[in-house]
Amino acid sequence: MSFALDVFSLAAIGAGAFFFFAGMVGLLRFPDSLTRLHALTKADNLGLGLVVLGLLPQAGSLLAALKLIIVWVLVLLSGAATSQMIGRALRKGEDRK
Amino acid sequence: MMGATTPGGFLLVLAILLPVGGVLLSFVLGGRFAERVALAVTPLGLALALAIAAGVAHSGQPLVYAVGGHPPPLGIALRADGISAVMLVAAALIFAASGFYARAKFSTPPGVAESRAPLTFWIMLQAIWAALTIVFVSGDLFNLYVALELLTFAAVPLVCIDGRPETLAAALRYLLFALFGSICYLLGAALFFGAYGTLDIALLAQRVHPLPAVWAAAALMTAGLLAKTALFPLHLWLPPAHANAPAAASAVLSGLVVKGSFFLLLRLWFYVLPGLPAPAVGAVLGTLGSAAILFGSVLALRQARLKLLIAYSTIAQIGYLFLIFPLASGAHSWSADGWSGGVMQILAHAFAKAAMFLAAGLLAESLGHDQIAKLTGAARKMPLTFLTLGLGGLSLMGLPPSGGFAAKWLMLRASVASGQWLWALVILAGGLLAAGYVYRILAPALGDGAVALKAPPQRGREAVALSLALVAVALGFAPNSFFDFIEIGRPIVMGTP
Amino acid sequence: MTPAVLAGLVGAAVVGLGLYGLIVDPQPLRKLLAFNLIGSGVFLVFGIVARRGAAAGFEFDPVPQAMVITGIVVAFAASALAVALILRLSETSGGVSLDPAVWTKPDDKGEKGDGQ
Amino acid sequence: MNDLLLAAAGFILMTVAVGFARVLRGPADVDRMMAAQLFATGGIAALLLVAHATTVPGVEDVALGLALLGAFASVAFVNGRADSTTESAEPEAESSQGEDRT
Amino acid sequence: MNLLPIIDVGLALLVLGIATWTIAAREVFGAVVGYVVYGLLLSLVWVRLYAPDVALTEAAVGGGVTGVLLLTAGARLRSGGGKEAGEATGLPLRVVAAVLSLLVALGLAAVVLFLPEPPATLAPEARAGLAATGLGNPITAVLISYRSFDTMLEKIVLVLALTGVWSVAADGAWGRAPAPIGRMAPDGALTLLTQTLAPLGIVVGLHIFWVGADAPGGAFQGGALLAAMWMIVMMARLAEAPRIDARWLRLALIAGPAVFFLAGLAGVAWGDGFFSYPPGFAKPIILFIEAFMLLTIAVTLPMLVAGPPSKGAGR
Repeated sequence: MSFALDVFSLAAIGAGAFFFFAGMVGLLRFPDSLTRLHALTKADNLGLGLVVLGLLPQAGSLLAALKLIIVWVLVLLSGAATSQMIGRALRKGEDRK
Repeated sequence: MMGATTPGGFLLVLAILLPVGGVLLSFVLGGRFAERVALAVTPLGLALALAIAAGVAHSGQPLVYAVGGHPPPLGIALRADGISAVMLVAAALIFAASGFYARAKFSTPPGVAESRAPLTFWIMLQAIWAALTIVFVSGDLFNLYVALELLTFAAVPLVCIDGRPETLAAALRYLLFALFGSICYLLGAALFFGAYGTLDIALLAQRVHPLPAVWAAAALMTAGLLAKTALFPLHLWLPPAHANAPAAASAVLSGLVVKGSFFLLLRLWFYVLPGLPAPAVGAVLGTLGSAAILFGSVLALRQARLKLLIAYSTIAQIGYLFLIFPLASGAHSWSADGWSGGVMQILAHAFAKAAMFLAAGLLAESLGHDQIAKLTGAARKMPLTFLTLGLGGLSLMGLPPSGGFAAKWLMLRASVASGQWLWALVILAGGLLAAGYVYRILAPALGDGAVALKAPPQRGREAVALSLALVAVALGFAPNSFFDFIEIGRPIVMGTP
Repeated sequence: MTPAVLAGLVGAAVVGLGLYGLIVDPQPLRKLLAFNLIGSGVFLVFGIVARRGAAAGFEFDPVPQAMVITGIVVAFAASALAVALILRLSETSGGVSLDPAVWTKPDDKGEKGDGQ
Repeated sequence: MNDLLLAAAGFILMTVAVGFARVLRGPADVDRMMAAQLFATGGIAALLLVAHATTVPGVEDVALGLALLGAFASVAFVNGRADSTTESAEPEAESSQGEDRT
Repeated sequence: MNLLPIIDVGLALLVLGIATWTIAAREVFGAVVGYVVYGLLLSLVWVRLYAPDVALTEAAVGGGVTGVLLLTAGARLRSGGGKEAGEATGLPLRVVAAVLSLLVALGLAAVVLFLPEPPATLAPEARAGLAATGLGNPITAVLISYRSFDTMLEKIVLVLALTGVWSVAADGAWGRAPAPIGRMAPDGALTLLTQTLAPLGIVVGLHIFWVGADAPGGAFQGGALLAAMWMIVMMARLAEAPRIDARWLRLALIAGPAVFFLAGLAGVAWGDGFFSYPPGFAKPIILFIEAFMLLTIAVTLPMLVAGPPSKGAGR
């Protein structure tokens, strides 16, 4: 059972790490800010989400698990709303030009 | 045990808590209450300072208090020895004078519940008092760091209290210098803690050895404190800051605040590190001090404005303080003279300079300017003010009878007895230069001429300034028991059993 | 290399970097940033002192760590005061300069304050 | 297990380190902000992983604090740039917002 | 194979890289972004030093709130039309500064690496005193018991800093509110974010305060997080900074040091002297003091960022 959980954890964390990698590649290689923003949002939400998911079975207590989830929710929240604001700021900037 | 509370030790906590409580109360009540609280705190603070001095004199030992019942190294110990007590009393007198003097300028105008400059002034005045009290009695280097920061945060807003751009620039420059000094000091404290696991001055004194970490810590702390004391060549911030502040604040800044960081230098080299074989340090500090005496005096001679002249004179007079390092180090027959002379110089300059800034403030208010060239004949209109400037100048020059004379005489004796002739020459040259700049103020003012006063100076405020100058003069008559008193708690220095 | 040794090296390097910025950068706001960097380096030195002091079942010596917490709060207060001065200076004189020439002759600040 | 967690943490840190190039290159401030956000998220992920592998007590709380501050900082970045949307914002665009200049 | 040292080295290089960037960046905004990221990474370093309390404080105060302070300052400088004096430093001075800084860094590194052995520590003393305080977190014990005097004075420093910040106000603006730190028009997304984030953040802040007695956390860290939440609310323009003469504000600003002050005085009556706590009641008293310090920090930090009262504000 614990072995199965470990495998699950590692798989999730590995996938999370991959999403961070993808986000980085997107941030570096995509041609303009809006598409970069798109890549970044994915990395943020999914990458950290998967890492948290992988760590959940390893959390010692219910409270620790809850905290992990809140961490993810916080990042999700800020990621979503700030990227919307950044996106809007970008569009405004482009309108002006 | 050095960290154990002695009878009367609680006075030290009270002396700190009184102005701290005053700050809090002034801040929350606001408006006119700030002034009332500050003026109520003043006599109580003076009484406490006198009580501490009496306690030290009575027991012949430092008063000690372990705060919170936690003796060092874990907790913080407060210690008041002879020089702490003397400085506390001096500070209380100067605060009382500045506070009384400032009432005319910094009372909340009628019809307003609270206004900016008065609230700031009264809060910061008490805060400087609190910070200096901690500086004088704390026995813990980190606690002293917090006190240094308190001092900075209280002093900087006073510099720019009138809000003109040049005062703001002066305040900003002062702040940056002071912060740089604090961070150097803090880094030194980190190294001391890393080496010995304590920041208690008495415990460190027992433990220090000449390790690289100790040298580095000492160098960092010294550099930081030099910047805060405005020793040449780190003096650039001082003249604009002290000359632009309102007179009551300048008196405190020039008379006391720079002495706070200097006091810590004394604590560092004479109390924490007496075990370091460091004649070179004394020579370096003495040389910088000499340069400051000559450089500051020459610049003072060239100033067109009275307050700037007095500010540059502060740089020169600070230079004298640093002669204490070569003249009072070691356990020689002459080092007691060097020590007494240095401490006397702190006191004499504090009173003389505070008196002169207050007088310069009166002058500027009555004439509407402080251009030295336009003072011709002013002494006839404001005799008391010029008497104050003259008596203060007497002490700066080091002519008898004055505290300045006693200080310079003792230092001369120590330098002759120790064969360090160079310092003697500097002391004499500095006295001549001081005579030059004091003459520049007084000579035209005593001459014939007609100046129009915008308003006659208030007698009470003139009397306050004069009384400080009289204290500076009276210090020249200090009896031997006074010099025995300031020896109380001074560590018996290196190499002696 | 232990984390404490590494942190000590980082702390020393950051102090050096901050010092360079403090000397070289003419803008007060940037000087303030550099000052904060120096501060963080100094705190790191406290940090390794604390870590070295692990004993009595603690992984660290709590006393220097507590000093760092106090120091961080004080450093922030200092930054806030400096920012207030910088902003007010720029409001009243239209430029922020620490150049002594600007404020010893306040009358011609118009030319010297923003002379570029 | 712990080694694998650490490897993942190292990988994520390396990734965000490479993303640092975006902070250096810009070109616009928004790009820098995005890179900073990636940093924050990656840093939190690495923190959680390293903490789990080395058992420092209370690290979940540190992560919570960092996540909260990450959100706070992003808002502040956008806020700090709101009056001059991009680096090359025209001066008249600023004055049109009618800011108080006292 | 042990990966940890590799990660540590990587982290160290990253921290140094970003520190270099904050110094080298051409423009203030970029430098400040770098500084905030630096603060965040530094808190990872602090975790590696077994200092989660410091990590939280560094992230919250050192990185977050200081970052916002500098960002706000940069924005206000630009909108005020004032330009920062920018005469570039000449090459000779740069070289001298670089050499000097390098020497300082090398010297400091050498000193730090060769601190005397065995390491000096107060950990055993701190451990021994812990029982009397009833606390589990030794850092809280140092801050509120062993060295409580420092902590109270540090709160006074905050009061003074705020008085100093206010003191640069124009005379006519005295008593009013600071200018808003939120510069944008109310924005749907930001409002929504704030309305969700702030309550969550307040819970997190209170949690971190509450566990501080026994685990990493405490009044500093919790208070700083609460402060961040208030600032976010101000940025979203959901609430404006209060007038500086508001009585509740003044009370909140001194609540921490005042309660600390009174408890310190009361120590004479109930314990063995100033700033001592009666045996057996230390923990509740410490928590009581910390609760007020939490309030004071949560209120002071945003007011410090908001700046002096402004004529335009304070409706």
